[in-house]
Amino acid sequence: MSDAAEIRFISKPHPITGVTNSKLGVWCFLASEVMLFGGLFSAYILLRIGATEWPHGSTILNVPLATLNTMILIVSSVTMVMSWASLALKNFSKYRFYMAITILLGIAFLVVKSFEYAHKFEHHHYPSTNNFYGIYFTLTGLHGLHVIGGIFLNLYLLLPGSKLWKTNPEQFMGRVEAAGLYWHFVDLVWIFLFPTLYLL
Amino acid sequence: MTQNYYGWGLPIDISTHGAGIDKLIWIVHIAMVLLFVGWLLFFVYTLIRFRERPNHKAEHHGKHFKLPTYVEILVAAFEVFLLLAFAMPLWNQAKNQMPPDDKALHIRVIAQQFAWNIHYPGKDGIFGKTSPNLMDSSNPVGLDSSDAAAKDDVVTINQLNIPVNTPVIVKLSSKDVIHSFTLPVMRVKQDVIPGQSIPVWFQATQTGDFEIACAQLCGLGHYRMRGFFNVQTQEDFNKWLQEQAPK
Amino acid sequence: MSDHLSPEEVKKHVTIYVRVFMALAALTIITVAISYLHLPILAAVGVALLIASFKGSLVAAYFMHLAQEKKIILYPLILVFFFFIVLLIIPTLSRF
Amino acid sequence: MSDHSHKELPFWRKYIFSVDHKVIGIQYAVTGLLFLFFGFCLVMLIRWQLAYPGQELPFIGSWFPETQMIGGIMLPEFYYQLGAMHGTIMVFLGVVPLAVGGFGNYVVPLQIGAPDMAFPKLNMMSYWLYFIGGVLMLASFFVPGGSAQSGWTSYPPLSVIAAGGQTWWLIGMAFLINSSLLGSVNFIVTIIQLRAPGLSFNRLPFYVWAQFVTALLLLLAFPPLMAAAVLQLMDRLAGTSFFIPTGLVVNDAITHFVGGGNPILWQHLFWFLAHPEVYVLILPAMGIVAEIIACNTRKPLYGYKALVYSVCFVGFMSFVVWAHHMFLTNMGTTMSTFFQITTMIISIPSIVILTSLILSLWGGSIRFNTPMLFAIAFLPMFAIGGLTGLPLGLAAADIHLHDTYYVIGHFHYVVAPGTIFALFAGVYHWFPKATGRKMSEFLGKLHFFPSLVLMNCIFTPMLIMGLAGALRRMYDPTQYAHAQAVQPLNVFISISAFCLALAQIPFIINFFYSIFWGKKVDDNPWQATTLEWATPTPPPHGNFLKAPEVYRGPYEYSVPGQKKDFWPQDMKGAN
Repeated sequence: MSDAAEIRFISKPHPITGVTNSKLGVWCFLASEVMLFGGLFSAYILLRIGATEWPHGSTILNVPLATLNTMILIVSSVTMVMSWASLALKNFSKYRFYMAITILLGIAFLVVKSFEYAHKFEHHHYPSTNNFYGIYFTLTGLHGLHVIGGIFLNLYLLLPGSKLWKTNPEQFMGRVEAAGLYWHFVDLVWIFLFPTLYLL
Repeated sequence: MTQNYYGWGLPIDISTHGAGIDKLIWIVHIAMVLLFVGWLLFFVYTLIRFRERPNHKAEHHGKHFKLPTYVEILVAAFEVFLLLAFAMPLWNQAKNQMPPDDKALHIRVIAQQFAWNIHYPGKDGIFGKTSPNLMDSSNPVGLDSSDAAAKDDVVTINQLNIPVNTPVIVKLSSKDVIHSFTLPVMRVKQDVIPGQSIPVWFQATQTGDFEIACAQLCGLGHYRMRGFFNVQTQEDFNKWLQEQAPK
Repeated sequence: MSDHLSPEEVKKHVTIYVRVFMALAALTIITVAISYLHLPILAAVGVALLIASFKGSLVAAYFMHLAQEKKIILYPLILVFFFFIVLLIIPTLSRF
Repeated sequence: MSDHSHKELPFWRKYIFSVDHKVIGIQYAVTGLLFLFFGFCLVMLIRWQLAYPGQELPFIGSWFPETQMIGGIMLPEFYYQLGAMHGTIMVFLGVVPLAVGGFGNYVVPLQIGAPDMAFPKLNMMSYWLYFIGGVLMLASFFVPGGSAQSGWTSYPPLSVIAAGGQTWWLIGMAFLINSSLLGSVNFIVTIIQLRAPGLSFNRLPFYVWAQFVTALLLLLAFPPLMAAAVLQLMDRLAGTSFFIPTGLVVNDAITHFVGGGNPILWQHLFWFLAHPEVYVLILPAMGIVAEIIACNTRKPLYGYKALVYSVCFVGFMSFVVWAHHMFLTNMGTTMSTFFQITTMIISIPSIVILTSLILSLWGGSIRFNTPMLFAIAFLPMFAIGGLTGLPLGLAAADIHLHDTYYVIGHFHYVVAPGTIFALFAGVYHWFPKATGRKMSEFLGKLHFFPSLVLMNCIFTPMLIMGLAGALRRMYDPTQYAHAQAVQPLNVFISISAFCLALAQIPFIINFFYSIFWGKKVDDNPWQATTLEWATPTPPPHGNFLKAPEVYRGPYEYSVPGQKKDFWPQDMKGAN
């Protein structure tokens, strides 16, 4: 078949825009995500300034545990970007190592989070208890779903998806970079969630 | 009898502030019709003149028109005029120029699915304390009977009576969902939002029997959330309030 | 960003990543520490959001490579940033 | 990347789980048309009740279960379900999928000379998410308590305390939102990255511009509704109080909600989506109309640049006008002034677009074929829709007109004789490309003229009713004295609506007849210039036999000194 049927700029960047399709696509997706969390942050602010009393996050949430979780996510962001850099250095085994660490850190984040949730439920603190818990569970829950999604994405790139490295390394690097952008965004959201919910 | 009040045009206006709103609606509509008819004539003329026919060819380099630019500027200027001359002053009048508290009759309206509870402060002019915990079918506004100010309060259901030529301030609140307090003849419409107390004011210029409507979908009975709105002379109103007062 | 980096450039990047990581870790500790000072609410919000924004910009600029990104990506993000601000203004609307 | 072995693909890969943008486009279009038809059926039930409240529905009344109709007489529950679902289905499942998913998918890659969308698999996923969302919405009619019944706007607290179908509505919306998210990412990337060589942004057909802006609106406006939907789901399922204020008393009993929430938050987030959504409905329609007008006047569009700037400006402004739907929610003077001004500002580019389109007719040689008839009828209909928005955008006039039939008449003029006419125009215009056969002109005209008359018979009386103060969403419109005076209009509207349904029969016959027996045509039956006509008909997988190159703007019709009156974008040298 002629090249007329080929979708261009999958692995090589567009000469004028300078980006690949997947990169532009991921950024569009992240733009949309910004608006999603923007809507929720907006809800948070409205509920908080409308509330007669609003608990200080640190008095009822576990700040040390959340600090640990922040660190976990930051480290995972570093390992994620390192896995991409390893690919840039054509070091595939190092890539697998860093990617595996990223996934493990993601899981660690969820484990810590589940301890926090369990602790709250033990004390009969549910989303319906008050609007603080409501927005806390909604925001962290939605963020947790994003982490789960990211873990599955990374697992795909670690295991079955990594076959692409042999046939089209450029495209594979593009995919890892795209997954990285998403993962960093999840980290970025947490960077804002952490002080808003736990420290203020 | 109602035939006198309502027809195919705007309903009768018996408020002191409604004339401005009506004038705005008419001016906008006259301008709209003029603009549209002019536009339509041009449109039809163009369609006929430039129809496909033998020996007629389309021009690649079309004529450049100046008129549309002027029309657009005119429309923009007209919109600015509407905003400055009508929309903004009228809104300001509705929101910020409440009649002075001591001159006005104060009424609370508490909406619920699917009725309007009207709460008059009674002779003392002070509303009794209310609480959601006390609300039931016999005490729709949750009046606290232990409060002295509540003793002479008058509560009616779906019956809003006001004296003519007296400014009235209605504080709107809702027990359950969002309703919209509508007095078509009074050019009053205001969403009633649970958790808020929203004031509206109006003053009637003639007596008569009208209605309260709910304009915001509030549940299955939304269509029958109709109340009666009677504008009476001051004497009739006083007499009526007396009759309603708790014995 | 991903197009044809020489090994030296990548290594330079890696040093930047490590530095950014240290900055993020330090800032996390600082923001937690400040929260124990129990500043007045407005100051606390200001400081916490300032630190969070700074951390966020670090992540976006270096991990997400925005610092060297192409214009085609930056322009829409500016638009999004504007709409994001509009969204955050919503809660104050009912006050005016 | 692209699958070269498409010949051996099994049926289900080729036509059901296809990744080909044309198949997906047709899937979207057919599903969208079916939903439009279904939404129209819902509204005819409503129209019966409005014209003849409390009277038995003839012929089919007894088919409905007792939860919906008793002895053929509609229950309020069912009436409000119909109302909410009519709106939802028409907007989210009918018009947008047809305009964006259908025409966008089919035409945009062809018009920019691309072999497919940038992400074909995401494209397929987008369709199937939409399909699941649609199935959930339909299924919600059969859950206990029926479907959503709090209006398509789903204002809390009513929607939070409403029956079970509301949860299905919210979950269905979540699917639709994610579907349009995938779709819009795909459109943006495709249009930016995959344009044929030479097809710069100022040579882009106006339709592609309109789709581009639409995709941006979908991308950025939908997420806040997603956030709102998540919050409302939490309110309904987890018992939170995001939209529930303190001290809610329903049916004389205190509710289990702790309170502290704010019902207006939903309205802000909802209208933050729903106002741009209006432009999502109208911009692709304008694009279709522009394409068809340029082609059938045999001359370039008037003021192409002004059109493009206007469409971008409208898109941008649509994000800052949303609160003009909320003037009556106790808005102060500052905010109302701000939103009135932005609303007036956004009317200007709309006038510019309309003016440019009508001036495009001047100096042309107008062919009155069926697509052109629908396209030019769009102009006055949209003009009425736009003009009637003016009094609603002025807060003071809105006091009287808010939530009356005036609003219904206004936005239906924009979307029904407006957008839907443009969509019909698109169906007639691009049908030969998709099937290789033309639709019948006779049946097309038999479809057009009655539809045009009846549409106006339906929506003009609504404006009169609205001025008289008749309120919307009334199960029994005769309850109020002020609405009784205009009740005869309700009867007239309903009869017109039933006739409008009959007037669609020629279209249905035409559609199916022409697929099999329509007049066979060549690749470029309208003698148009844009790239979609440069492919074989119907286009094969991969679209173009040879990657096209573009040498000129999109509307080079009747160029002096040329042999033919159209000069295709991809033609090297003179013709």
